[in-house]
Amino acid sequence: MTYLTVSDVTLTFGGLNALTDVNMDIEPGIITSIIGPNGAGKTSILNCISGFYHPSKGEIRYGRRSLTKASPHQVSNYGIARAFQNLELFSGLSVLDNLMLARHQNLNYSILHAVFYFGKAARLEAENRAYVEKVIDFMELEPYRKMMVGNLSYGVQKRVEVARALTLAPRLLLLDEPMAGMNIEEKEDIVRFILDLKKEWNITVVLVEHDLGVVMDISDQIYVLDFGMLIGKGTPDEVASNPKVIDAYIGEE
Amino acid sequence: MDRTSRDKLLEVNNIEVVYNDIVQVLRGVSLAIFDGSIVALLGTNGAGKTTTLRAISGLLKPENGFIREGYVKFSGTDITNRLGTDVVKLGAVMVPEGRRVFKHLTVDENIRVGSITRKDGIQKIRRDHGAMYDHFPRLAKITNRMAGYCSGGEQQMIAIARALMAGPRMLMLDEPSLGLAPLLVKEIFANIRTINRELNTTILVVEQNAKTALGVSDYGYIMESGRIVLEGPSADLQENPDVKEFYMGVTRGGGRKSFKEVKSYKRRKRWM
Amino acid sequence: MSYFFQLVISGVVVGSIYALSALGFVLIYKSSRVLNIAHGQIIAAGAFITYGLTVWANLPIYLSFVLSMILTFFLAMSVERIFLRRLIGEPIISVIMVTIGLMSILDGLIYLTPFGTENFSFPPFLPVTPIAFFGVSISWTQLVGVIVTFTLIAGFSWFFKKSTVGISMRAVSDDQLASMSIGISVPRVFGLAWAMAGLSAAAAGGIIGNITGLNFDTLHAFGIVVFPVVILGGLDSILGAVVAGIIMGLIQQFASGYLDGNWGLNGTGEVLPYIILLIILLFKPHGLFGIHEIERV
Amino acid sequence: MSANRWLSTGNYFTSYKEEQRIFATHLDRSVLLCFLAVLFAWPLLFEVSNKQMFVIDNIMIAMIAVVGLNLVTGFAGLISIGHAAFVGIGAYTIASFARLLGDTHMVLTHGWPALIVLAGFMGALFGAIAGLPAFRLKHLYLAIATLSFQMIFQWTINFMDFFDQGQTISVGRVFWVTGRVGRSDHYLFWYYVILVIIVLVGFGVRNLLRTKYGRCLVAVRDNDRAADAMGMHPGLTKVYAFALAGFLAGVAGALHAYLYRGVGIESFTLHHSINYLAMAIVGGLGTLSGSFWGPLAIKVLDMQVERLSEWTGGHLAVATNLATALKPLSFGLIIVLFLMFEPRGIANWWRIVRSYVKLWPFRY
Amino acid sequence: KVYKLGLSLAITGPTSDAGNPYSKGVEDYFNYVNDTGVLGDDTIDCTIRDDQYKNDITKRNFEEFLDDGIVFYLNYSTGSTLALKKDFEEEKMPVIPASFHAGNLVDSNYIFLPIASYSAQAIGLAEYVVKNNKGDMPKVAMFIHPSAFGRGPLEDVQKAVGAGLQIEIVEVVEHGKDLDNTAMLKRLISKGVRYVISQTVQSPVATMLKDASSLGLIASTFGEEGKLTFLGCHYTGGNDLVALAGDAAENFYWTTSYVITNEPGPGTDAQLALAKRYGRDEKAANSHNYANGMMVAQVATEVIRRAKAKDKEITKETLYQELLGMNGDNAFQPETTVGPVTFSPTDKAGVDTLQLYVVKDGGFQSAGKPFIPEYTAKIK
Ligand SMILES: Nc1ncnc2c1ncn2[C@@H]1O[C@H](COP(=O)(O)OP(=O)(O)OP(=O)(O)O)[C@@H](O)[C@H]1O
Ligand SMILES: Nc1ncnc2c1ncn2[C@@H]1O[C@H](COP(=O)(O)OP(=O)(O)OP(=O)(O)O)[C@@H](O)[C@H]1O
Ligand SMILES: [Mg+2]
Ligand SMILES: [Mg+2]
Repeated sequence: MTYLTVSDVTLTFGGLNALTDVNMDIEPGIITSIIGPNGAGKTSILNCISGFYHPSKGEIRYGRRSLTKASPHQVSNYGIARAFQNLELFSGLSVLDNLMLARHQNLNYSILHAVFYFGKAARLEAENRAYVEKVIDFMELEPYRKMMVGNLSYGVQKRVEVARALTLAPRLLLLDEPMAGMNIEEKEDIVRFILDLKKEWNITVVLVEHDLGVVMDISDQIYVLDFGMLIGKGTPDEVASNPKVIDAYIGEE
Repeated sequence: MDRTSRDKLLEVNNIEVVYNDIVQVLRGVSLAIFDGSIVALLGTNGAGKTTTLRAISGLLKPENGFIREGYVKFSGTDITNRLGTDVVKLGAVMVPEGRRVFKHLTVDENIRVGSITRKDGIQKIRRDHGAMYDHFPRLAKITNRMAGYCSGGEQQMIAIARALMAGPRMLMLDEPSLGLAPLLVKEIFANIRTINRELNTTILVVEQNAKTALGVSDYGYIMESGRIVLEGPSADLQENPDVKEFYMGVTRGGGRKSFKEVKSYKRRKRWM
Repeated sequence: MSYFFQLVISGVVVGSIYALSALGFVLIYKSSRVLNIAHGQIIAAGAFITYGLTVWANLPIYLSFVLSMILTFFLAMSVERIFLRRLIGEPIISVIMVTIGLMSILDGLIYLTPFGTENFSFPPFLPVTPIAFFGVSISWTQLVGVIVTFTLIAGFSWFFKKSTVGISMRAVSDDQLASMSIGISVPRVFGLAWAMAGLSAAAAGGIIGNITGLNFDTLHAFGIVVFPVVILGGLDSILGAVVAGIIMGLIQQFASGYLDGNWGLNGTGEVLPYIILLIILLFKPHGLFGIHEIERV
Repeated sequence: MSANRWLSTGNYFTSYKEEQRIFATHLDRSVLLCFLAVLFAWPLLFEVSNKQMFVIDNIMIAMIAVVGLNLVTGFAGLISIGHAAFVGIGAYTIASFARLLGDTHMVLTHGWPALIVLAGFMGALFGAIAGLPAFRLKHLYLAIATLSFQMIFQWTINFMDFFDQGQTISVGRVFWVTGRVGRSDHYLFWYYVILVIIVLVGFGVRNLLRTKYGRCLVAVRDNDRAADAMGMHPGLTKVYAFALAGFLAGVAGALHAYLYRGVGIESFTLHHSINYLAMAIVGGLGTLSGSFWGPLAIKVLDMQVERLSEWTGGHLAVATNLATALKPLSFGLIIVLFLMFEPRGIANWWRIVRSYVKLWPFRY
Repeated sequence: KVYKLGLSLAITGPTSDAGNPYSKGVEDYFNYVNDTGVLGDDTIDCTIRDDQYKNDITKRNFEEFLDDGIVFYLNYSTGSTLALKKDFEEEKMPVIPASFHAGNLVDSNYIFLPIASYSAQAIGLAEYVVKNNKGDMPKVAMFIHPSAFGRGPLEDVQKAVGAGLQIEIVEVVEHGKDLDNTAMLKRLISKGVRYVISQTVQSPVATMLKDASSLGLIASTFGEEGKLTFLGCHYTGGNDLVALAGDAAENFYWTTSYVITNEPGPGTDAQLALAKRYGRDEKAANSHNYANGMMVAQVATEVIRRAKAKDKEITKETLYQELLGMNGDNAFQPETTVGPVTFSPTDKAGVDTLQLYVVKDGGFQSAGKPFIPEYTAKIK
């Protein structure tokens, strides 16, 4: 049973503290949102979980495993996928290849199989290709399938980013502002994906998002960061009514 | 406001843009922007908003695209397929999508380098340089930080300040609110308004955040897959039921539609 | 003991000449992220032009030294114009490969001149008796070399730190699209970068030519010899070029001064820089002073 | 998939397996087979002088090496300025045996197939070692690290008595089922050996490239942080790329050693590394076919220019300078012109031609 | 009849400054042979191929020559000569390289050096030092090229010392691309070194000489106290050195077996005449490498002439025999060498005589009579 705990994580860059003593508990199968002003440390916390940064203090546990010192490829092998805030796609490759690359760990055949492309290699390639296609129409990327990602518009790239994370078939999905640069309509699509993920595949989702509408509507629990410190947590309503949160982040309507 | 009383600063006459000689993206887009106004350009992903801005500010070439049909006029001079540098010199500056600050330059250097095309004396440049810190007091605190390490909002401000240093008559912003916290979005748009008022800079802003955008702008355009499908004074657009539903997420009933209830089937509104 | 100091002095002298040659690489890299493999050839060209002006057009050597700096300034600029303009925006490997091709082309062109195969030497124009102190001596040529080096280096560092154009050049290397958006003319910046590199190359060429005599192989070999210096300093740091240059100069002098001839070792001065380089890079992947890519995911 | 795979049009795939085939149609396959048949047959049909065969063998060896270089530099985007050193490793593996056992020892003359493979693995080993900096270094810093490897290799060989300080170490003539391969058919014999190896390499790499072992190379080229997040260790992947390149280089080196019946440092200098890069570029970085076109183009050009410069040198009285200039000039020009006007290399022309022929007679 | 010969050398690329005049010498002389009917109405067809100083290309050229069926081969660099040694043996092909490396002769029967080996030259210089040195045992440093070309001769000099040659080799310097030899020179002085014997090419020597002169360390008279006297073998000297080092070349001692055109004599006249006949420029005409090529061509022609005279059929084999027989009163005296060419199964170095030259006001001139080093024989 997977269960993510972040206990007094502190992350420093030279002088400044990006994170100070952050604690989080994330139950399986729920949607957790992290909000907070720019530079609050939202991305940093995701980076710590997915192994891009290593906290200078504190610990991160995922089920029985410790992620504190793990590196990104290990983390993703544990079944944690990540969509990046500033697009981190293989911009020179087609959408298809981008997603196939996400199947890397599932293609476990030896290099010899690969060189002669017989048996296992051929079979697995085909199977995983099928899987990728599933994600493609789930995310409605068909028209872009063979296009070079670098040439897609920002919003579409954002969608590919999410799709690629899904293709990793994770248990825990970290989404960093997946809806930035989308209009309501497209946001609704993504939201629908996320809800489906939760319902059908029972994937745990951690969402960083600035659109309060979305956050308040779909998240089961919310953490609020400011200057690297937790200034509030709880259900949407609790958070929405938390004065600290309001003047740090939401502002008066 | 009364549009005819002002003179056209920018005129985009149904331009067609193709990338790599094959991908046609703009299928006849026309805009008319009047001096001193704020204009919002909305549209779905891949509609061609960024492309439109590139077309105006002469930044298609590096993406190896070009204007195949139509023309772009800025304050009378034809700038169709002109180089970015010339366009900037003429006074139309664009703030690219996704806050492209110079990561390895300090905040101060970032702002300063914006004045590169200016010829009007060091004193004046110095003065404007100072003025930027009045517009964006946040930046005054971090003048010597590497721009790359600044938070999203700060970077957006740097990008805008940098563009303003060129002393533009028209400023083009590509999704300035992208990835910014609500408070900051407010702040940025407040800035936009003051800039428009005090420096009397015409502003063309591409936005996803329709509510805010139409809030500040006088006039709005809406794009779908390479065409302008709807235009009008922002006030009117805000009242348009379709715009309401599909760009501001307001139900026909008028209340805010909850994301929880989004239907699993798709029902995209298209104007064509 | 005086022998030791001699090694130090020689090391510093040689080092600063390395620094001057390395400067050319840095100037170009700083704005265009390109490593100009053909720099050695430009150095040689600078040297030859200086010689030509001095001996054939018999101008006073100092004048021709300056003139050749100017000429090479424009030479390099036109080289960029002709060969590299079209490649703005191409992947870095292509651009580097172009400079490799350029290297051959310049080789060819120089072979067309007498300098290609024949040997020349500058007429002596400085006092031949070296300056000697505490049993350590340094020749006038070398002294001039050091002085020129440091003035140029000081000049360029100021330029990049303080002048708006200098900053705009750094900006271009940071984000070409963004720089275009505020009206920086990327091509002009690249042209300028190459031109400045050419200028420094001419200076280097003149000095090296005076020390070694004008032999093409020796001169253009410098393009390769200074690689470790450039990288050790950090590709985009002028200060780095100086420090690394001197470090390498010392290493070489001490290597050939103390290692060679013992334990059957020889020619260690040729290889040691690379070994040291590798070791240091392991600890400082961007050289001693190179800027670290800001990678925020 | 439509029953008739002879037609090149009107085919549509019904399973992903089919889409991933190398040959979409029987036609492609049979064309290739015919081509191979020709390659094997022609020396028997025509009279070929030793020198010509020697030249051809050289080109083919270069092809093997360049395929390797293309994998690391073209696909994985890691600029390697030390490829000649890896080729050298392969050659000196053979040379070491010659030094240890004498240049006509059974192991060398009879066990050559094994030694060639061994040389490949030595190449891979050193490739991996030289690739270790890739864990920390990026871009040009890495490129120069490979340059350092080149320099250190050269110096070591020049310095060590065991390698005769870089002077040529001779390698004896090999044996084949027909007995000792004498001078008369030396080059023909190696032509066939190399040809077989090239075919194997060609298919092997082609397959590799459509599996994860090929894709991961491109991934680290494009964005190694993302690659990391996809669960592949960027450092290891890069080292693996270098090893792969090293292997092919090593094989090429061994072949070089046997073909020249001698190994001397000056066939593996920086100059050669740069040449290999040039071949890869002209052929087309990041394409397999390019790795075959490049060496062909460059070497043929070289030879022609040599002729030309000899002629000028000989016939025009004052032309020695010109003669000297011709070679570097042409070499440089071809690289530059290609990069300026056809950055995707000859492979791209090849693609265009093929797509044209494919659609014939119905164009578009 | 037409006799096919082959020459592969560096017309372009490194060392082409030596290779160029060399090839001209060969070419001109064979033309001369054909034009003036030295071999009656038979002619020599010598194919000259550029190898850019690269062994691989040399090998290719040699294969081509074999395909053409040459009877005599002229080679150039040390590297390629060593690399092709095995092939020469297999093919039984008589070869004269432009490299005087003694190592060429080691377990090889078909390679013939035109003149005394580098080793002989270096030893010769050492002996000259011994003869003309005043005071006790002369301290010598060797300044050598980092390759077989440099190291080979060093070993032989050391052998000679072992055999009783009265010098002390204080230090051996393998030069690189050094920009500054000050430290090295001072070190030598402090170690009491008086003589520096160089076996390399001109440019590093030039650099060293310039540093030495700027430090005022060059002896104005041979073996001057507290100064350095510089000496060098065939490829360190010649007009190129003067061109590179300028005034610093003064008093540099150089040895070779060729006559130089600075001094009148039959050799000089012949050389200049030939160059004139085929319209060569000053530089080529006066180069000792032109003399070198000319002489090699002469030897080749001579063996063919002799074989014809004994009306043998001209083959690799017969020419080889003629070469081996070229001694005693069959010794051959080319025009441009200071002594006769003598070959025998035991002695494959042609001209054994050496001449010492020294730079005086910007030009080489002979110092002393031709001589034959003694220790070369002793260390065999
Ligand atoms: N690699 C880094 N080096 C130095 N400082 C960094 C680095 N990464 C993040 N920071 C700093 O850590 C703080 C938190 O950054 P982070 O990206 O987590 O903010 P955020 O909450 O994601 O903001 P946004 O909503 O704009 O994405 C910022 O002040 C940033 O400058
Ligand atoms: N460099 C390019 N080469 C080829 N096609 C491109 C290129 N840039 C954009 N496109 C295509 O042009 C269309 C419009 O792109 P554009 O970036 O203008 O959309 P946008 O309106 O800015 O969308 P977003 O709101 O997501 O930024 C997209 O379909 C995209 O695929
Ligand atoms: Mg963030
Ligand atoms: Mg956009």
